[in-house]
Amino acid sequence: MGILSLLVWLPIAGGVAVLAAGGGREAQAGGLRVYRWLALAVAVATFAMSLPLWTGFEPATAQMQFVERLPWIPLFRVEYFLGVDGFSMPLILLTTFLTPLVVIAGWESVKERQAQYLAAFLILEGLMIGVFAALDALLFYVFWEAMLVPMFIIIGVWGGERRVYATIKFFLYTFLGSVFMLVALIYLYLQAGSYSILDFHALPLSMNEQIWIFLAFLVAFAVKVPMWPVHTWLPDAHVEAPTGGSVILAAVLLKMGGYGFVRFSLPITPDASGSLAFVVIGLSLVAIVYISLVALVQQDMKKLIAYSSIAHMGFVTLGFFLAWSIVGRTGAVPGIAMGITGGMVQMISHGFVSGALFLCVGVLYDRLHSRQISDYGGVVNTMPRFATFLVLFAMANAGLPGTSGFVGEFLVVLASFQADFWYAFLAATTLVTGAAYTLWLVKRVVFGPVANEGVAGMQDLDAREFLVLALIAAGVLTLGLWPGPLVDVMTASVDNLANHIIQSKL
Amino acid sequence: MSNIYLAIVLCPLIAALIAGLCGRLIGRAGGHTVTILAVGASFAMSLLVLRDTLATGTVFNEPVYTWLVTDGVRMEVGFLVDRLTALMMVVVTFVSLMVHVYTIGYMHEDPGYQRFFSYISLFTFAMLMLVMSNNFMQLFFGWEAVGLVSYLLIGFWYTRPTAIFANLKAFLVNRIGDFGFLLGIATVLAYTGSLDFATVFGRAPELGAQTIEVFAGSPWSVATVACLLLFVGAMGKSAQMPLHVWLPDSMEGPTPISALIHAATMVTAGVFMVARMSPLFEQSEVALTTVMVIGATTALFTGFMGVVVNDIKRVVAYSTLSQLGYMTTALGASAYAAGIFHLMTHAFFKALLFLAAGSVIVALHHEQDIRRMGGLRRYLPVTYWTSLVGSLALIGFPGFAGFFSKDALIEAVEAATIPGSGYAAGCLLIGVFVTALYSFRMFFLVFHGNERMDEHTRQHAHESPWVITVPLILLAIPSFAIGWFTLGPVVFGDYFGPAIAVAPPHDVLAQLGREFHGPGGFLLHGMLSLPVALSLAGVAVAWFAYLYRPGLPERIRRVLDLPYRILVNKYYFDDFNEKVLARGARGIGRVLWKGGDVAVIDGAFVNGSARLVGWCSGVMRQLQTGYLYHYAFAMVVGLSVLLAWVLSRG
Amino acid sequence: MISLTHYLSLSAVLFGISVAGIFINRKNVILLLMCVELLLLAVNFNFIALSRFMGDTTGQVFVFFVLTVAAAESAIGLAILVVLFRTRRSINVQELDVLRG
Amino acid sequence: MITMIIFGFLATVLVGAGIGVITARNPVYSAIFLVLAFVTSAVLWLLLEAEFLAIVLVLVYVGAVMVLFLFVVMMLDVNIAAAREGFTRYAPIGAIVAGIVVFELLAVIWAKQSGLPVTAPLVTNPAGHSNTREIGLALYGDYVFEFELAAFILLLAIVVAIMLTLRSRPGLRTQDVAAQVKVRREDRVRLVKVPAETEP
Repeated sequence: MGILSLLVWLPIAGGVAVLAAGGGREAQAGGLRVYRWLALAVAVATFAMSLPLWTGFEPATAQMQFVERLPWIPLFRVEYFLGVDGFSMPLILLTTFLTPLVVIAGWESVKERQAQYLAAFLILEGLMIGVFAALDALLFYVFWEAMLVPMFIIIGVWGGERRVYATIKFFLYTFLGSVFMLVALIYLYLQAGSYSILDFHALPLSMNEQIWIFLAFLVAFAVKVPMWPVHTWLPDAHVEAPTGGSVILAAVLLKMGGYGFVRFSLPITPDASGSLAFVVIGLSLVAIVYISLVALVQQDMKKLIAYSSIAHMGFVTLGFFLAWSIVGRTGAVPGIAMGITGGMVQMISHGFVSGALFLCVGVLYDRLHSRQISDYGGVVNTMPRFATFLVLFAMANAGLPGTSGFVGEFLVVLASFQADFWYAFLAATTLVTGAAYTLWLVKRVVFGPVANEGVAGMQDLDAREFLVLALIAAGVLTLGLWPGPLVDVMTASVDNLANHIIQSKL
Repeated sequence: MSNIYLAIVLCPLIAALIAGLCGRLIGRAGGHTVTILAVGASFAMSLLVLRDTLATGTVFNEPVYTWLVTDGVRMEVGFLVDRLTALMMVVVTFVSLMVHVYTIGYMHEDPGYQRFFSYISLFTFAMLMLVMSNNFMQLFFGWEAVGLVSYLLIGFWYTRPTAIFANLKAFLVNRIGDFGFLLGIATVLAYTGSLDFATVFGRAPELGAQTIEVFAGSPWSVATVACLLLFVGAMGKSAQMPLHVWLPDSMEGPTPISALIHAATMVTAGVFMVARMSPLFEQSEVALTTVMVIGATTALFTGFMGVVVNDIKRVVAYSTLSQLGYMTTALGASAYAAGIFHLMTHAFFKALLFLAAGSVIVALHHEQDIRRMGGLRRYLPVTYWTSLVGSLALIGFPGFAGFFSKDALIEAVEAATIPGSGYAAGCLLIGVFVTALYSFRMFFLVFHGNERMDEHTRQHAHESPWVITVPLILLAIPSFAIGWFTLGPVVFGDYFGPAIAVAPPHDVLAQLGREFHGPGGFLLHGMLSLPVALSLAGVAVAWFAYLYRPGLPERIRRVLDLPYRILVNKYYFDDFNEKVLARGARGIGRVLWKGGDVAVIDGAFVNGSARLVGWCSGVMRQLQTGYLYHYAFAMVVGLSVLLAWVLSRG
Repeated sequence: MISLTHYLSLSAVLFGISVAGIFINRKNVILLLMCVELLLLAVNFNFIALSRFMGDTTGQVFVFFVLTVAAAESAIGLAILVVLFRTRRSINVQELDVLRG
Repeated sequence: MITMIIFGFLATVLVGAGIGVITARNPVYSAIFLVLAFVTSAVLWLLLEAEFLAIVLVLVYVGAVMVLFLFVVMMLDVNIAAAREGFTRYAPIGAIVAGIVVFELLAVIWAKQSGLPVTAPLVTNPAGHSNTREIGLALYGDYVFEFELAAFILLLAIVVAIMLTLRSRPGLRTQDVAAQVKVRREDRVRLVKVPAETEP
C-alpha cells in the first residue's frame, strides 16, 4: 500500500472506527470520551504520514510522483490511479494540516453527536485527499461526489437555523456543476479510450469539442471556487455550517475548483481556455470588485468572511487564466507561470487565513452564540490574546506583506499587469476594499469600549484554542516571510503547465 | 559585513517580540530596557555604518535570502546600503532612540506600557527594512509594515472611538496610496523583468523610451506611468494632497508616536522612496512636474489649516504636512539632495516639537487645546527653550538647521526650469510666511500671554522628568547645529554619489553649488533673501495678533468668515471622503448585495428556477386525477396513436 | 381454409371488446380485472396463432409466462380488492383518487 | 370446410361471450360469460393444435382464477346499480375507441408489408408429435431461468395475497411471547401501603 493510499484510507477507516467507538449515547456522555482521542490520533497520524510527501518530493520534475496504479474496472479501463505533482501535493498537506485543527476545535464546542461529527470530518479528509491524489478521471469523480455527502451531513446536522435551506442549496449547486463535468469526462473517455487524466492531457481535440468540454468543466469548477455569479451558495453554507465545517469548506473545498482548473480545464482544453479566458478573467475581476463591495456591508461575521473568500478566490482564477492575454500582448511566455504560481499560493494561503478567521468567529460564537457584528465590540478588553490573533489574521486577509495573504495577491497583480493594465488596476483595488471590510470588521468587533455585558463576561482563549490559532498563525507568517520553499515545489509543474497550455492542440 | 546590517535590523525586531510576547514576564522595566538597548545598539551600529560609508564610499548590495523564485524572477530580501540609506538609518534610529527614552516618562502610567515599547521597536524594524531594502518587494514590505504599526499605534488607546476611527482611516488612505504603489511596482516588473533596484535603475533609460497605452490610443512613456503610480504610493505615505486626510487624525495616537512616526520617519518614507527612485523619475518630466505641483499645493494649503486649529498636536501635524510638501516639491525640482536634507533636519526639529508638545500635554494633564494654555514659560523652562529652538528651526530662522535646508530647497525650486516650477516657488514663498505665522501663533499662545488654564491645572504644572527633557535637549542640538556642517557635503557636494541620479538638464543643485562658498556665505546670502524676510514677517504678525492685540484674530475671523469655515472644515475633504466615498461604497455594496446577490441571482435564478420547476409540476399535477380509468384511457389512446404511427410509416 | 388472418382478426376483435369493456365498466373494479383477463386472452391468441403458423414454439412458451403472470396479477388484484372493500366498504373506482396530484 | 364452419361457430360464440362479459348487468353473469370465453378459446387453441396450453387455460383459468373471481364477486356485497351507473353514457366513447383500435389492428394484419404469412395454411403436425413435449423442452431448456422466475412470481403472489388479506381481528385471543418476556414486576404488581385499621 503506497503512501497516498494510506493517506486516503487511513482517515476513512479512522472515521469508521470513531463511529464505532462513540456510537452510543452512553459512550458520548462519559468523561473520557475515548473516541475524541482516537479521532485526534487518526488526524495527527495522517498529518505525520503526509510529511514524507513533502520531504520525499522531487521538485525538479513535473512528472507524477508516489504513483500507484492498479486496475479497478478493467472492462472500462478504469484504474485506481493515484499520484501527486506540484499542484496537488501542497493541497494535500493543507488538508492534513487543517483536519487535526478542526478536530481540536470541535473538542468542546460540539455537544450533540460528537463522535459522528468527528467521524464525518475524518471521512471527509480521506475523500478530499482522494480528490487531490486521483489521476483517474472516474476515481476523481467518485471522490469528488462522495465528498459532498459528509459535508452535506456536517452542515445539515450540526448547522444553524436555516441549515436545511443551506445544505440543499449547497448540494444542488455543486451537484449541478459536477453532472456537467461527468458528461465531459465520459466524452473524453470515449475519445481517449481510458480514464487516465494524463491521457486526457495529451488528447488532441477539435476547437468545437474543446469549447463544449471547457464549458462543462467551467460550470463544475466555477460553482466550487465559487465564481460570480454562481457564488450565492457559499455565504449561506458558511453561515449555517458549524465552525469546523466552515473551516474545511473555505480552506479545502473551495480549492478543489481551483485545482480542477489546473488539472482539467487548462491542460485538456488549452485552446478553448485561451479563447474563453476573457470570460473567466471578467468574472474573476467582477468577483474581486463586486464581492468586495458586498462584503463591506455584511452584518454577519461569517457572511462577511464568506464573501471575502469569494473575492480572494477571484485572484486564483484570474492568475490561472492570464496566460493568453500575456502571450497576446507581449508575445512572450514569461509572466504566465507567475500568474499560475500566484493562484496556487493564493489557494494555500487562503486555506490558512480563511480557516483561521472562521475559527476566530467560532471562538466568539462559542462564547456569545451570535454571529452578528453588532453584538460585539471591545472584545480586546476582555480577550487580548484572541484580539492579537484576530488582528493578525485580518491583516493577512487584507494582504499585508509578511503574511501569506500578500504573496499570492502580489504575484497575481504583477502577472496581470503584464496582461493588461486594467486587469491589474481592478485586481489591485482589493488592497483598499479588502482592507476596508476586514479592518472595519476588526474595528467593530475587537476595538472600542466594551459593548455589552456579554462581551464583558467573555473569557480569553484557553490553551486548546490558543494552540489551534497559534499553529495557523505560524503557518501564515512562515508562508508570508519565506514562500520560497512552497513555490519551489510547484515550479516544475507550473512551468510544465505553462508550456503545455500555450501549445495549441488543434 | 552583512552581519552588522542584519543585526541593525533584527535587534529592534527581537526586542519587539520579547516586549510584546513576554511583556508580562519581563515587567515594565524589562520592557523598556530591552527595547532601548536594542534600538540603542541599532543606532550605534548605524553610526558605524555611516562612518564606514563616509570613509570608503562603498555601496553594500547583497541579498540575505531568496524570498521566492518564479518565472525567472528572483525575489529576494536584501540590503542596499549606500550613503542615502546610511543617513536615513542614523536619522531613524536616533529619533527612535530619543522617542524610546521619552516614552518612559510619557507613558509611565499607561497599562499598555510594554505593548507600546513593543510597537515602537517593531516600527523601527519595519522602517529600517524599508530604507535598507534593495528591491521593490522588500520596500513594499517595509512600506506596509510601517503602515501596520502606525495603524496599531494610532489605535493604541483602543477604547477611544475617535482613535479607532482614525487608525482605520489612516490605514485605508494609506492603502489607496499602496494601491498605486503596487501598480507602479507591477509596471516596473513588466518592463524590466526585475524587482532589484540595481537592475531596474540600470534599465531606466529603456523605460523612458518605451510606451504603454493605459487608455487606448494615447501612448504614454512607461517611465511616466511607473513614476506617477509610485508617486501615488508616496502621496499616501507622505500625506500629500488629497491623501493627506489621515495625518491630522492620526494625532489620536500617543504623542511619542506622533513624533516618531507621523513626523520624523514614516511619513518621510514617500520622500525617501522618490529620492531612491530618482533614476526613474529623471526619465519623466511629466512625473516630476506632477510631484512638484502636488508638493507645492500641499505645502501651502495644509499650512493655512495650521493657522486655524487649536489642538496643539494638530498644529504641529499640519506643519508636518506642509513641510512634507516642501520636501516633495524639492523632489519634483530634481533637488533630491535638498529634499533629503530637509527630511533630515525636519526629522530632528519636528520630533523635537512634537515631544515638546507632549511635554506640555503631560504637564497640563492631557490638555491639548492651546486656547487653554498660555504663560507656560515659567513652569516649563526646558520645554520652552527647546520649543523655541524647534520653532525657529521650523520657520527657517537664519543659522538654524531649518534655515539651511529650507533656503536651499526654495532656491533650488526657484532655479528649476521644468513646467510648474513658477507656481511651486510662489506657493513655497507664501508657505514660509504661513509657517512662521502658525508656528509662533502656537508658540506665543502656549508659552506667553495670559495663563488661561484652570487653577487646579496651573498648580500642578511643572517641568517634566529627565527622561522627557533629555531627549528634548538631545534633539534640540541637531535642530540648531546640524545644518552648519552638513549643508555643504549633503546638498551641494557629492555626498550621495551614485545613490541619487539627476539628469544634467535638471540638476539645479549643481547650478547652485557653483555659487556655494560654505555655510557662512550661504547664511549671509540667505539673510538678505525673501524667505527670511517673509518668515520674520510671519513671526511679527503672530506676535502682533496674539500677544500685542489678542482680540484681533477674532475680528479677522468674523470678516473672513467663508475662508475660515473652509479651513476649519479642512477644505471639506473629510466630508467628501466620508459622505461620498465611504458612504457611496457602502451604498453600492448594499445595492449589489440586496439587488444583485439576493434579488437577481438568488431570487430570480436560484430560487426562481426552483419556483419554475414547482410551477411546471403544479401544472403537470393536474393530469394526475388519480382515477384508474383515466390512466387506462391514456394507455389505450397511447396505444392507438402508436399503432397509427406504425401504420403511417407503412 | 382457416388462415392466420382469421385468428389474428378474431383476437383483434376480442381485444377491441375488452378495450370497450374497460371504458364501459369504469366503475367496477372486478369487471375491470375481468376485461384485463380478456385482453390478455386476446394477446395469447396472437402468440399461439403466430407460433403455430410460423413454426416456432417460443410463442407458446411466452403464453405460458403470460398465463403465470396473469394468474399472479389477478390473485394480487383481488386481494387488494378485498382489502379495499374492507376499509372503504365500496369498490367504486370513482371514489379511489388518493393518487390525485 | 368443416373446420371453417367450426371456427366460424366458435368465433361467434367467443365474440358473443366477450360482449356478454362487458355488458352483463350482474358481475356474476360477467364472470360466467368470461368462463365461456375461456372455454371457447381453449377449443379454438385445440383447433390450432396447441393442446397443452388449451388444457392449461381450462385448468388454471376456468378451474382456479375464475373461481376466485366468483368467490370475490359473491363475497363482496357489490352495489350493482351503482356499479352500472354511467354505462350508457360511456358506451359510445368506448365503442369509438374500441373501433379505432380494432380497425388499426386489422389494418396492421392486412397490410401487405407486414411480412406475415397471412394466407398460408396451417401445417398440420405429423403423427406422434407432442405439443407438450415441445413446450417442455423449451421451458426446461432455453427458458429454464425464466421458468424459475415465473415460479418465484407465483410464490410471491401467494405470499402477497395472504399478507394483504390477513388481518388480526380485535376480539381474537392470541399469545404475544415478546410481551410476556418483556414484562416487569412494576407493571403487574403494585405494592400499596394500607394503614392498619384500628378499633374506633
